[in-house]
Amino acid sequence: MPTEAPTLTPADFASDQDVRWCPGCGDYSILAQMKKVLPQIGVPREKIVFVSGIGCSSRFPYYMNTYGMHSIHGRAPAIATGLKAVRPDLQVWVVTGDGDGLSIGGNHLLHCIRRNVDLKILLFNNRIYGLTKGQYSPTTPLGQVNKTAVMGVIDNPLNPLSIAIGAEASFVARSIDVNIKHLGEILKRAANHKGTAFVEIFQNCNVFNDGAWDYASKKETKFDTVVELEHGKPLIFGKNRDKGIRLNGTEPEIVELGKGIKEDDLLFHDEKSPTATLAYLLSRMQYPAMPTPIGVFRAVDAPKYDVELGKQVEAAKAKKGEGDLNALFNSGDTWTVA
Amino acid sequence: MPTEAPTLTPADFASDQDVRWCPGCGDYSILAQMKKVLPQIGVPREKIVFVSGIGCSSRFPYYMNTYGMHSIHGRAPAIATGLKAVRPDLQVWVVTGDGDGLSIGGNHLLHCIRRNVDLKILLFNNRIYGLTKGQYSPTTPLGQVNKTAVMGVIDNPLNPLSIAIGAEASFVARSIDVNIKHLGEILKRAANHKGTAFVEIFQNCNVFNDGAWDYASKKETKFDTVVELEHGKPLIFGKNRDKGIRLNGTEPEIVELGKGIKEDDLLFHDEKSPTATLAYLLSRMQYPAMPTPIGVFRAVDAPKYDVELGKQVEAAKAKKGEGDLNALFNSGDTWTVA
Amino acid sequence: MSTTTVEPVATHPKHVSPLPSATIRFAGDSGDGMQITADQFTRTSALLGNDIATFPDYPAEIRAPRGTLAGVSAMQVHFSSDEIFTPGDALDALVVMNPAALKTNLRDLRKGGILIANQDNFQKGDLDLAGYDSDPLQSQVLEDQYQLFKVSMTKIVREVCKDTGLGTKEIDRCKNFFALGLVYWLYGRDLEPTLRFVRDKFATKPEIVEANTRALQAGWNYGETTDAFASSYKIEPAKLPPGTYKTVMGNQALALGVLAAAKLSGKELFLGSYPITPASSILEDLSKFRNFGVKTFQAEDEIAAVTSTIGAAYGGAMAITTSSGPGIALKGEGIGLAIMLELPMLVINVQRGGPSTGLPTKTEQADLFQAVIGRNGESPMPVIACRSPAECFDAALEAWRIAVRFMTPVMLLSDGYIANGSEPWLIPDFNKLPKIPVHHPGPSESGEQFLPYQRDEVLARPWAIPGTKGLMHRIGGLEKQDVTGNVNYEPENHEHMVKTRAKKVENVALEIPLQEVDGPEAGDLLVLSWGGTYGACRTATEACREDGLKVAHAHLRWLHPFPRNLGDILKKYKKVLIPELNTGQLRTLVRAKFLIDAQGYNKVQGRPFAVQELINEIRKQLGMATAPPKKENAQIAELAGTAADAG
Amino acid sequence: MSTTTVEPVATHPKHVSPLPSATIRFAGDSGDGMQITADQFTRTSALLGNDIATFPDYPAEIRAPRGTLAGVSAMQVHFSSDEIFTPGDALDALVVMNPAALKTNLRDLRKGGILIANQDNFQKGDLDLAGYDSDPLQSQVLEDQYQLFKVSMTKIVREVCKDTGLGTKEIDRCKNFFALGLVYWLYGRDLEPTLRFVRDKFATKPEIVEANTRALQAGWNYGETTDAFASSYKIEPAKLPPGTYKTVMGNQALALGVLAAAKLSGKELFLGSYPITPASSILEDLSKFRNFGVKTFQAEDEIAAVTSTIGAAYGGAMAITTSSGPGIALKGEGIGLAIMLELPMLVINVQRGGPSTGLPTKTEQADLFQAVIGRNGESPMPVIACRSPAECFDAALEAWRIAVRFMTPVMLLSDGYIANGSEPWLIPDFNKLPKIPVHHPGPSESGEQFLPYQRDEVLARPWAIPGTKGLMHRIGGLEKQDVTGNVNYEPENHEHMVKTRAKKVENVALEIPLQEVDGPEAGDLLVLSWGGTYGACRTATEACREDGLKVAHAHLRWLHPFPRNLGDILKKYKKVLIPELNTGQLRTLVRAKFLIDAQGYNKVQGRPFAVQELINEIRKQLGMATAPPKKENAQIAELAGTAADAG
Ligand SMILES: Cc1ncc(C[n+]2csc(CCOP(=O)(O)OP(=O)(O)O)c2C)c(N)n1
Ligand SMILES: Cc1ncc(C[n+]2csc(CCOP(=O)(O)OP(=O)(O)O)c2C)c(N)n1
Ligand code: SF4
Ligand code: SF4
Ligand SMILES: [Mg+2]
Ligand SMILES: [Mg+2]
Repeated sequence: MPTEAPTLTPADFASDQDVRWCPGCGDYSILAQMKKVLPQIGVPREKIVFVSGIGCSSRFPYYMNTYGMHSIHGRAPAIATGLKAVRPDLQVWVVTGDGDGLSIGGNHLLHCIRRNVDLKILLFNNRIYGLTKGQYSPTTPLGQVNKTAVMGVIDNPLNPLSIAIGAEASFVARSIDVNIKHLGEILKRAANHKGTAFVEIFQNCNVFNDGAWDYASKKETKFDTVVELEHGKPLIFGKNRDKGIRLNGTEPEIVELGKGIKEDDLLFHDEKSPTATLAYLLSRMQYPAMPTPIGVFRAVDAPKYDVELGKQVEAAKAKKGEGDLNALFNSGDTWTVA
Repeated sequence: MPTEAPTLTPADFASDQDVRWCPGCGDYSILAQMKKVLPQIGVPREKIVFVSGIGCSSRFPYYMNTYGMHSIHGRAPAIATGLKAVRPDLQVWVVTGDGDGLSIGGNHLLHCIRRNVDLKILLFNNRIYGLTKGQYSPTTPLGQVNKTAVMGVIDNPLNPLSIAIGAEASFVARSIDVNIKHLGEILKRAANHKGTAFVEIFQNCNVFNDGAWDYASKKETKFDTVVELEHGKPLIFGKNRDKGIRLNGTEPEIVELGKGIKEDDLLFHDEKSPTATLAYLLSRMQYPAMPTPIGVFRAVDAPKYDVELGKQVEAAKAKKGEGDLNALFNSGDTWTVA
Repeated sequence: MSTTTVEPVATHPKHVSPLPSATIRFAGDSGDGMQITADQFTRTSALLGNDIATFPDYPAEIRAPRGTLAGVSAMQVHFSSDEIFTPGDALDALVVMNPAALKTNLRDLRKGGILIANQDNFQKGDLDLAGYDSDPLQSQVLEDQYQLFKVSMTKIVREVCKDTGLGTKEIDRCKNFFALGLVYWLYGRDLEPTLRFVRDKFATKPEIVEANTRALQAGWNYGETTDAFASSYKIEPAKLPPGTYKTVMGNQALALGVLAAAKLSGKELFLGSYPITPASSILEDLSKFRNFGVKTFQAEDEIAAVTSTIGAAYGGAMAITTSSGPGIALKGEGIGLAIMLELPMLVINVQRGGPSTGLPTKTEQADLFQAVIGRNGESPMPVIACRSPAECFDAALEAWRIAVRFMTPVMLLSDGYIANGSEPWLIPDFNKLPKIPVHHPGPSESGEQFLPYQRDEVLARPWAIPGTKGLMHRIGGLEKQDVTGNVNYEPENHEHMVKTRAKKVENVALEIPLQEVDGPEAGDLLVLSWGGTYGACRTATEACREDGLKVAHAHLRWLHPFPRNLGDILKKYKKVLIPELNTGQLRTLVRAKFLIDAQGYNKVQGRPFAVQELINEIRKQLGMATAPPKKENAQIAELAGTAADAG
Repeated sequence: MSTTTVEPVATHPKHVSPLPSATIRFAGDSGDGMQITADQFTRTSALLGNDIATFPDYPAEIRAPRGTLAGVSAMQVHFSSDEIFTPGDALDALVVMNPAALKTNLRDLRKGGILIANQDNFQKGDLDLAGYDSDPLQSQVLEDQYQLFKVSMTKIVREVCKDTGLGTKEIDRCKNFFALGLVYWLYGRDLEPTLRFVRDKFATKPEIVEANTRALQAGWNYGETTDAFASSYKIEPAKLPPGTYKTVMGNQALALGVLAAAKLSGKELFLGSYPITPASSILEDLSKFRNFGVKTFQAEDEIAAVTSTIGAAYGGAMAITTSSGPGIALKGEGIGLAIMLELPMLVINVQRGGPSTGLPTKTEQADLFQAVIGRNGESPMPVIACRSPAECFDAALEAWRIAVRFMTPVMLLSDGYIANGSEPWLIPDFNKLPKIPVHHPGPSESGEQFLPYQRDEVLARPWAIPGTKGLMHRIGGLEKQDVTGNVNYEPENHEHMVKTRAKKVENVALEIPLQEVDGPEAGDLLVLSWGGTYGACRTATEACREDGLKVAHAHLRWLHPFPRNLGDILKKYKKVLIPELNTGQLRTLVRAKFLIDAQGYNKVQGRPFAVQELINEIRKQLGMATAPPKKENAQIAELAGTAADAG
């Protein structure tokens, strides 16, 4: 099937529409990575569908030379679920924003994740409503002053990864728009995961919330504010990789390496740990109290709704035989008039 | 203010409408406990409002001689948020079901919890749609056969407490319809918590999902299948309280007491632990793999949306003075025509 | 009078009087199995060749304590030797299993009708629950107004079943079969079909089979032997078109219809739905058909239901969503998207009493506005309505045929009355049903941009589905340029697209049949109806014509667009009467379009029209004397109480 | 011609020609500050006493790269010595800062109009971005058709600002003030108000003040000194009613209106809303008013927005929710609940182009059906529409007055044209505004059950709020018994309640003013309009009457119910013309109710009516010659391109 794929280049994935994001928007870099990664995945373009809601981020499908739907606000996960239910052969991506996905679309996201529908969900988190010009979103920090929070936000923000993990997610990851190497890797991991792959991408809205993620993207700070998760490896960070995370009961703490503390004393990452408690614990680590983790928090295999649905159809056919309408029509009490 | 209260009896909280649940429904016992507890809380009846959505459970307000609204499906948390925002003086209870609260109403529940609006939310979990006669709900176990899952449920169920914890809940608890002493205590705790108090109540629908919680409610089994959480105490269970839960990394495990294992080796419960990781860990414990915890999982103090909103109003008035409309009208560039 | 005798006493055979038709109702507590009882009577009568129509009266969606008014469950059966179109108005016979059933149903029994009561359930406690302070069965007025039969069903059944090895509780559950047996005798029906049913159903529980058999027999014997009943009745088979029949309820026929439509168009059927009364049973039925490739998705809410349906339609399936008024309200935004995307799908609304949660278990026709124009922006979509339980099957085929032909969502309206009512369905031969053609453009190597909004002669766009090589394209909810489908804000393009979407839907009128009329081609009055009122309107207008009135009847299947010839038809009558179970929604649409002073006859009681009500209204419209409203006997009113008690 | 001279050269004072009014437009890249420029021109003209009306043309909701067609931002100002009601049709003057602005705006400039272009921005790169292969400023046709002025704004501004200590980037940001200064000179406006604005705004940045001052002055000097401009124009102050004025945009006036309504009814204002174009700014404005006790709640979605509003209304606040078409669709079910609960609240719909996401930044009137009858079940609610930016204030007061008087949600319709347009507002004295009476029943010791659905003479129920001793009661979405409010399934009760809710809303007609008519009481044609088309319809009908035509104008404020006398008025004219920015929604409602053959004039282009379009249509309706549609110069068409490019 992936016959055509190998020969493709990023350019082959560019649609004929000109990109209409603000100059400097983090979305550009994500788009670039996606075009770079897809040829490597090896799925033909006509087998790929991008479904989005409404928002700057949700313009994404227009710029990909694949199938796509720019739908209505917040509903992309539900649309994608219907699509995938009838077309398990397609690779379906959902592109959403912190408002589209977590505010109006929160319920669909939740249920899509818990059903573990085989979708790749990218949430571009710029901590603001970009398209509507700067109202706060469910991820805007407390106290931030903006168009609709003139005296500062009092709505305690959501943590997208904690929500996903609370909703039984089988794959949870985080990356950063400008960390292109890392982002590319994560997109690949998501593409190859079977089941709902939920990825939060720190994205800079340089017009309405510029610098929201500077601490994590600027090279002056990022080594001390971000910890990269690697399966089976201890949590180490710092410019000189001299700091680590150690577990104290159920609480993580920062420790200096050396001074009697060895790597083995540190918390080792395990994407596949039996319960999601570790993933949840990691999702709670946040700058400034802790370095913010990026990478794959959790990746386990679990039944996929779309696959199970297909299996039921097969099982039913195997058991009762391909449905016969005349037989169905004539089942039960019938009588004949001559 | 609670002048009238002390003299009240459960009967004073009964409305004049006859109760219309099926004979034997778990809802009766919850209703009874509520009527028993409220007089002890000491809030006058006219200061109490019950808001519900649609479902058998959502009939609740009709049976309470307080203010109440039986609204539309899934929206009770949003309605209650609006009510509480303008009337912080009221004690507002939300009664919802596993379908009303977690299916159609999931998004409102999520956002209400993360805003920590000062509401007491009771989710009657009977793992089925009762009112509409037996379709599965988001908490129905995988594989269960019912009206809409003729070949068995393939929608991986949600864990109400994990969701609440993932949504930054400040108070999370669980009890059981027939465990009336425990239920009464939990209702009291919820009533006295400031902020969103989220309580899952195992409730038996004896018509469409009879016995869903037998393991936890029947005395033959409950001692070995349920562990009662107590703040500051180790997790011990079993008919002869000879079994305990120990922490192994981030995973809980069952151990036999004695045989060299002392209480101090066990996991001690802490409602107030700095992060919610412990609460999350506990929410993952489920029969049969583990005993199912009941009690208060988490109870911490956090800013409440309705209170903060009121504070902003006060602060603004203090800073700018009580708004003067004529001044506002005439602000900015004006000109006068003689 | 009452007795506990059960031994068949040899008696001279009783007199049998022939009847053209009869309407009976079984009423009792929700626990008394009245639905099954009526169901058996229906099937038996059907097998016997009568035409039939039934209508249940379930208790409201709440459960109520045993014996209370709120707990009463009833089912009505109209059976006849002629073709019939409604479950009947006034009752010829009423069976009540307890006082609550008597109170909530007595009002519908015609003067002189047969009233059979299980007097064993008229104890003090039962009377209290129903709010009677004295036993109504003792009141002389019942004896005077009706043929009252007080039967000790409980006692008799306990007696005849005592040695079956069952406990009293189980034995008492057989009471309903005693009542059934008695009514079978009364209308000369054969016991065998029901006995067969019992044997199959309880194959593994012989003692239950035995008990039910004895109870049924005892009921029959009771009629035959006791001198309580002077005579029984006979209703000859109806002359129905030849073929094989079965009784279907509306929702059941809808489920079969969409399934057939999918197969006829070579499609996999996808249903995205969220349960809601009275639509749930469509989801429940279709979820049984996995082996037909049916994929049912129980969504988290109605918004996910409709949007998942859009996703499935984009994927190339036959995608439908089902709900009722409040759920359809939630789907409005999604339907708007489907209209913009121009994807084929069905939105099925089984209407119930509104507004808001309203009367979930009652019927109404008040969602017509919502269907035709209840969305933001200029968002036209075709709207079709079912007219009766069996016809739901055809309506589903027709709706899907139009949806794929015009690449548009179609709203299909049913209602609680159709959904739960039943009638005989002439079973079609699937292989003889016309195929529903669907075309998907094939792969393209040209390398040129595919044009998703290039239209055909009826303005339908191509249904290109993901997976097709070379046809990659993007669609969305923003206004788009015609032909290319690219986002476009040009003023003239927007107007062009608004008009194009409207014109496309208008074009549906080119592919639906012209409107037909029953009765004179021109005359004094035309009754224009739609949806579930078909049966009552047809019966009433036929009756009026038999009385020599120049009254015709046109029943609309398509509410939007209207048939091309409707305007001309309306002009041919001095008066147009539009009876609706709402405050006049079709009337508003017709007046606006045709500027005729159509009159309305409107009832918003959660109940269907009675034929007599319509006849009276028609006569009134024609300035003729109408049967005086049967003024109610005050004492009966007493005993009947009001449904209000049924809260 | 072009120059870089800036030193004022002493010249003979130029000729000044008087004008009754003028319409100008500033167009440039989103980054060029055209909104501020036009804003300054508006305020200055207002202070000078002209009547004014403005209308912006923002780029669509997407951001676009600099210099592209999609990135063009423009604002139009109509200023006059007479009372005016629209932002004007054809432009008398157009300022374009780059080729893209020329391309997307040229079409609206009248023949012979003034065209001022910043020629420094017409370099190869700029031309490419706009899709010109050659410099349009060089094309003879522009010289022939218009008064073309090519000005080196960038160069001049860099020149005059070079020693301000600012970098080139900052200096270039002052270009727009050069253009402003030039236009000030052209229409004889005083620079001082703008200089004051600059001084205040950049108080802390003296060099910016300096640069802008120089740029503004240079622009003025350019007009005064270069011989490019032969003469300037003068527009006398208008004779507006005496009082203090300020310019307001529609959404701003709505925010002030609901705030005033809350205070006048002694209520705390609660707004439950979810952001959506073009309604967001109401939420944004109101969130600034905490010190007025305003509580704004940015909900997670529109459903939470409307239901939180219901909760706040139950709690006794003045509760409102704001949105646009797609959001209102989502609120439908919640509105149905509010109708059932009979609680007062406002649902504000700032309409935009539909269906679905449609044209978010464009205006339309296509949500009227949705407002009046777009819900499930029989769910009537009053509907009122604003007619102009300043009038939004009064409409808000009126809407709330009716909501509390009748205990009902009220739908208030505005649109993108009103929301973003601006005009002078005669500032009222708050203390002189009539109070809005609200009554809440007080505590009761009686111990009797409170009756929440006991109605007054207009059928309104009492607004008993939680916290009131002795009035504990439960309300909900199921049908309820009148008076008691208890759940009730009785057929007659349901019909009674359906009729009662409808009658209550009909009663609103008793408390709203009778419909007024401008022009002859009877005649050949009545123009019936609603909403934002008021200004165009009024201006057009007045013009027609000046031409001696017997044309009258009636503008509806209440769309449901209609004023009591509307039917009589309609009968008095030979023809009724209903112009709407939709396909004929009011027309449908009017035809259905009054059975008159009302004609429609419909435009669905996301743009308001031009006065001339209406005049032509009116003349056409009266069978008179109409000004021939100015057929476009082909070469101009070339240069103008189409808005399509503006994707
Ligand atoms: C039903 C509906 N409600 C509201 C809107 C307005 N709206 C469009 S996008 C958006 C939020 C966008 O924020 P986000 O999802 O974070 O995307 P971003 O623009 O930041 O990438 C809103 C409120 C809409 N289009 N439809
Ligand atoms: C908008 C809408 N959709 C669907 C329904 C139908 N409905 C009513 S209650 C219910 C689910 C009830 O389940 P749950 O919340 O678990 O309550 P329970 O009856 O089990 O206590 C549904 C689907 C409705 N009333 N309104
Ligand atoms: S507004 Fe923000 S998110 Fe949207 S395109 Fe511009 S920079 Fe990007
Ligand atoms: S259906 Fe179930 S939940 Fe509902 S009242 Fe009956 S027993 Fe209780
Ligand atoms: Mg965002
Ligand atoms: Mg439930």
